[in-house]
Amino acid sequence: MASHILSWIVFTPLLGAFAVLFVPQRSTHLIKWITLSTTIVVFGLACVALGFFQASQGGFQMIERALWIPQFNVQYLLGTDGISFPMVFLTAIISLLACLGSFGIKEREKEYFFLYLLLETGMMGTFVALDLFLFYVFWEVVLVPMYFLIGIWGGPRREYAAIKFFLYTLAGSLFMLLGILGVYFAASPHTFDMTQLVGMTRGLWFQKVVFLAFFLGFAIKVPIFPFHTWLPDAHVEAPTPISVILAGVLLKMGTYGFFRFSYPLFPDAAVWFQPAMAVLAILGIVYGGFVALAQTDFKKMVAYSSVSHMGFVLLGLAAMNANGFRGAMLQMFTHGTITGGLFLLVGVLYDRAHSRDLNGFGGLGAQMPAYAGILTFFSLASLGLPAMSGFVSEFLVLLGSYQYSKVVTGLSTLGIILAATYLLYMVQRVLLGKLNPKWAALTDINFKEVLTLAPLMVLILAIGVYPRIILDYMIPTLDALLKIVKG
Amino acid sequence: MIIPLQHILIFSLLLFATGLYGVLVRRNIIGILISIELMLNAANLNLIAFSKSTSLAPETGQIFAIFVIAIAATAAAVGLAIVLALYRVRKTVYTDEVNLLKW
Amino acid sequence: MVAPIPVALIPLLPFAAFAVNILAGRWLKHRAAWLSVATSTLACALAIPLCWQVFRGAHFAHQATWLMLGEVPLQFGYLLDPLSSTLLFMVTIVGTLIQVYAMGYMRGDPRYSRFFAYVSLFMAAMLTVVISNNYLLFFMAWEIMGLCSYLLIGFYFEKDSAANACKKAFLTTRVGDIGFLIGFLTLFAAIGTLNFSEMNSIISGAGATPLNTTLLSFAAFFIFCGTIGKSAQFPLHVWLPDAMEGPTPVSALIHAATMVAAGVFLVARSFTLFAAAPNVLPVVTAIGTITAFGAAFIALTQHDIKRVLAYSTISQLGYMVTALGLSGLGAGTFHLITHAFFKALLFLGAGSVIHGTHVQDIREMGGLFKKMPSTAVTFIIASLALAGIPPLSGFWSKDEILLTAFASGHTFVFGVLLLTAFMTAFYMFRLIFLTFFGEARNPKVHAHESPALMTLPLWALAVGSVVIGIPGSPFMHHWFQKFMAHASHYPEYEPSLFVMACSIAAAVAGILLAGVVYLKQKHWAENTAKAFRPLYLLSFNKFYIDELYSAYIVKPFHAIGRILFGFDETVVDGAVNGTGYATMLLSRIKNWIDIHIVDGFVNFTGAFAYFLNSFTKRLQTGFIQNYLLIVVAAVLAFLIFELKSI
Amino acid sequence: MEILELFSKIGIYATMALVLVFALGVVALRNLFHCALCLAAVLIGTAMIYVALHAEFLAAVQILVYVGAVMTLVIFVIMLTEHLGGKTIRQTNRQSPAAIIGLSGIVVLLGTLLMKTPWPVTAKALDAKVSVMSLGKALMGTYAFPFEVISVILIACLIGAIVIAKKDVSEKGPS
Repeated sequence: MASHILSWIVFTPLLGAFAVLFVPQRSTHLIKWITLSTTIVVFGLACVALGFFQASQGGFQMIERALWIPQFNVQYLLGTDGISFPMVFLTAIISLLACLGSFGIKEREKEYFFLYLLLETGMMGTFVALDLFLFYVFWEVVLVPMYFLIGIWGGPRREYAAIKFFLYTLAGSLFMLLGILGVYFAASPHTFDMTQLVGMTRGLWFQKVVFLAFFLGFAIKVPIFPFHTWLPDAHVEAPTPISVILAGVLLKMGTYGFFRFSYPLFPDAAVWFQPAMAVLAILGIVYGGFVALAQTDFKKMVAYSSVSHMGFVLLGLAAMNANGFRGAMLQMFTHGTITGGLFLLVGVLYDRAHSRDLNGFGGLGAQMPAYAGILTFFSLASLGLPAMSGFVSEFLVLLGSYQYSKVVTGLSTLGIILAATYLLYMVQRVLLGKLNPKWAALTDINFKEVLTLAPLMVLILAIGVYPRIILDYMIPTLDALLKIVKG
Repeated sequence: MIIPLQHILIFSLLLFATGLYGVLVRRNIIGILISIELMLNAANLNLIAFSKSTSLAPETGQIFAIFVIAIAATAAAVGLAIVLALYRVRKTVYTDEVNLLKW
Repeated sequence: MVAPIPVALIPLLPFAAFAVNILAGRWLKHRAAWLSVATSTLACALAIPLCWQVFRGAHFAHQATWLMLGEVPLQFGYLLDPLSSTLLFMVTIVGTLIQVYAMGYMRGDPRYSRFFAYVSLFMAAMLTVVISNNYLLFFMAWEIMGLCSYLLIGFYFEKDSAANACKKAFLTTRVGDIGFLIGFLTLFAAIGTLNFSEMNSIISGAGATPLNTTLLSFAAFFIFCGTIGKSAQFPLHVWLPDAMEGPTPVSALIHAATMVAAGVFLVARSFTLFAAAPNVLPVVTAIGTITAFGAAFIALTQHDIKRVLAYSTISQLGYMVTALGLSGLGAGTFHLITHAFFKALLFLGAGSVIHGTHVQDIREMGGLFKKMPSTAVTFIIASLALAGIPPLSGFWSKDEILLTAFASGHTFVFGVLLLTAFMTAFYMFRLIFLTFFGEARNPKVHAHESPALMTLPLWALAVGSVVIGIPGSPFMHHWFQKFMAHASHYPEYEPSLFVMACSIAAAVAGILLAGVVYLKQKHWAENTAKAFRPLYLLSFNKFYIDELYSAYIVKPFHAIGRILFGFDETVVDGAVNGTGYATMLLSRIKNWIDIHIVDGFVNFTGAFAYFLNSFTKRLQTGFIQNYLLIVVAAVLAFLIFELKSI
Repeated sequence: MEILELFSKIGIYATMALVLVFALGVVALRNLFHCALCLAAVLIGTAMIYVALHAEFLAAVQILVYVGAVMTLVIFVIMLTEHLGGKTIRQTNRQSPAAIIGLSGIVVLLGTLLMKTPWPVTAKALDAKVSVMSLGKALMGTYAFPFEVISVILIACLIGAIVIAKKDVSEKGPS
């Protein structure tokens, strides 16, 4: 098992999914517990893999290699490093917690949990695949369950949101596929193998074109302004646990793609596009912040805050130095935990009040004290309060971007102020003020919901207080990447 | 052989033609089945005649005739059962009243 | 030199109290307060011997790597030098006393344990700020202080005014904090370290590598933005008066004695940096002077007892900032310490008055002296200290600032500060005369003296207010100034009798004028207000700064948000949907072509076949015997064909 | 001997003629019951021709199986469906002229063909005697496998016939 730990991590959810298929439709409890135990097992496997992971090593580890389609030299090639491993871990945690959050699903549980586990396989596979073809396959595998999960269990405009999400992402990934093929045919011998592709040299023009193709695929996923409009719709319409997955993991697939493919494969193009990326990052940060400020829908606000926060990841990427990379990588992880938590909290409130209208709430701080405390906690984490993980990552990103450009950094700090503004404005409208008598019957957050949130809070605090617990895993790989990019 | 082979063959040809005529023109399905029996008989007769006059292994013709009789019996049984079923469903035994295969 | 005890315990003890209180407060109830006070006292007990050692010349520092910034390790640790030990001394004592007071003041509040949890967290953060050895740790704790301030201002969050005030406080200081963040990022870019000691040695030991003065100036300026926000300096001072929505002990602890003073402390901490960036110092001085004068001017006309004190705090903070802008490190820090004592005392006294009368408007008070003697006496002592009457502590520290301004040649600044001192004395005694003397103006108010739990800290602070000025006075040969000068060098000036005389004259004049106006000639106040109506309105409405911000910053921000959201929905999303619609339209056109042309051809083929079929289908009679007949005919044909040769 | 042979020849031809007449009766009679009786006569006549061809065993089988079993079956079915079969209704369809023409063509053609074909009649074959024992040996030896297959088919068909003919229980259940 030790030698195939990554395969186990990727395919255990699939096994669970098939187990779910064999359970009668009516045994919903059994289905839920099978899914939960599967996600727990995957998390356990991720912890086991953590034991095998050598943090000091910069290259790929735990490689599994087998020939898949010999005619095209396609391999089944899995491996992990300091970039993908945190993402695998994040996926395992978020999947576990979102699964707990899914226990409230009331209709067509069998299909839901089957698709859910399929989704987890897709996500895990995306993060550990080192063969471009295999990566693309997993990347697309994620789309299908997501489409159904939004389209069937979503809100009133779910079909619109699901189709928009699907088509938009698909359009992007088609460009990526072209890029992948371009890389494949330009390589000699023709190969999809990342471990071989990284060392090869490519012409600048070719790099630029293919970089753009990859960029489109990843940018839509991140999402980077102006490709972000699928996000609010998908977030608002998706059921709570799926929003959590969407924000917690799916968005990271885009930035992960930059780290894993765009930068190592096209370092010259990356340097060439650096200013453009920085500008897009700033636009995303400021624009997302302003738009979030204008929201009256709780979920939409959090969705736009994602646009703003993912802008920081892009900013760190654009900075192209050690601190920027570390900050971006850490921001990916922390955004997953923080925004995931915020979506769970929106769900908690929505389950009780069946409303997400920020202007309709008020004074819940006295009615739901524990909920208020936790919501305040996550809001503060999201606005980058020190001693929570968001601060460390934003600080590192800003430090990195400062070394790149002072103007860009100065503008991006506007995003931090905006984050504080819209989050506190939200807190004020939801928790503070007089209690609207309409909500006098709302019950406080219950133990199970706290249980889903507590691990995230622990992670946020732990990383915020001592970021080396996670940064030490990332740094060797990121430094190696930096060497490739900077030549 | 008392009479020439050709005569027996002509006889069986006539018998066969008569049976075929019955199959072609009778409206009653039972009548058709009976006519089929006639045709089978004609065939049997041929088998026996050839085995008697030309074959080197004289048992073969007779044995195949026995097989044909057996098959004829099953055909009759199944056919008649179908007739009964049809009769029960459609209240008719006339072929021109059962024309589901029509255009 | 590593300290004999784990210094980290000093902030960690209150933090532990916070953790316990926030998690188990529901079961602890009133015991929460005991926990907070106990940890705070313990921190005090740990801190004071250490401070004593530092006062005797020791120097403690220790650090460990927290994070790698590129290749540079960022080391977190503590630094106990004269500056930080002074503040540590003040914060632990004042903080503990205020918490004791709060036990009485907050009794019966439904969120009692929550209050003490927040206060403990604040203590932890404040102590971390004081002892931190680098900008990042400083900033982190500084932000957490901001959080506590937010939580405590919004403690009575059911009131909309409190909910607005806490958000305003957080956001306003956040603006300054972002400046601070940019400041130390710039500093890091300039000298490659965030550590205070390393920064000091790099800047003062210049010459080895020429420093980028422009970058340093930028760093200093942006770091000063943090001070502007936190210490409520013009133009970011607007949050502090609103912050009075919080419980009074909080106003005393956070918004008078400690947190707002941390901004001044930041400048003092970065003193070498500011000294190396000479073109920033005039900015500091200007901001400080404007704030000192403007706030005092506003305080003249306010009616809310806590708001008067809040503007007074802003004004005094302006004094300190001015002092630092004039390179008077000793003077500024000295005033910081003395101010902490008497201003905390003033707020606690005001709290005691509010606790006793349940009103905050001074027009409804009056004649409280007899009913609340302890409160009144301590309040008057603190007011005298604030006004600068010798030999109380405020006199020595304020005199030091005036001396710095005078001796360094900034006569205009000196004049403004002197005027401010006069106004300070005036508005403080206006407050006292209206509150404690005269006759009770509102018969509904039934005042009573506060319990001993509240008056004892008052007396303790009163003693502090009297004696804390001694170390900086000629009686101890200006020991404090010399002590501070050990750490960082700044110009020292010989004491001047002229300055002292001016200071005393201004204070006494202010007190006397207030006495005349508010005890003898009561119509003077109204007449003056009528005569100088524009000025009065300007003061009463706080220079209309809130309205300006609301109209030119807050509303535009929201408007931009809405406009961009509209842009997002119509243009950006419209482009996406438009692509979708265009595709749909195209597909409809193609669909038409498909149906009528492509499919038309296919259909024609089908229809043609159908047409032919209308003949051939006749063969399909559905009548088995017919088929058989055809078979027979076929056999016949076959036979004819085969046998035609025969 | 000659006379005997002549009589037997005459007897055989007479039988043949009679069989043909009865056969016409089978296809032409209106009353189905009469048709069945004619068929029985045809079968018996054929059995007699078998005897003339020295196939006595087959003649016995013919009488037993056909006349004994199949005819009984046919007559039962006729009786089961009888009340509806009006004897007055036309029993042939409209294509009988066409059928007669076609069939006559076939008969003429095939008849000429039969008469013209030089059949390889051998004396050895004519002399061969087929005993019941040799038939039995062939059936159980050389043709054992087809024999078994036929028996399986027989069983299957009988079961099938029963299933098909059986009245559907659910059909008449509610009423």
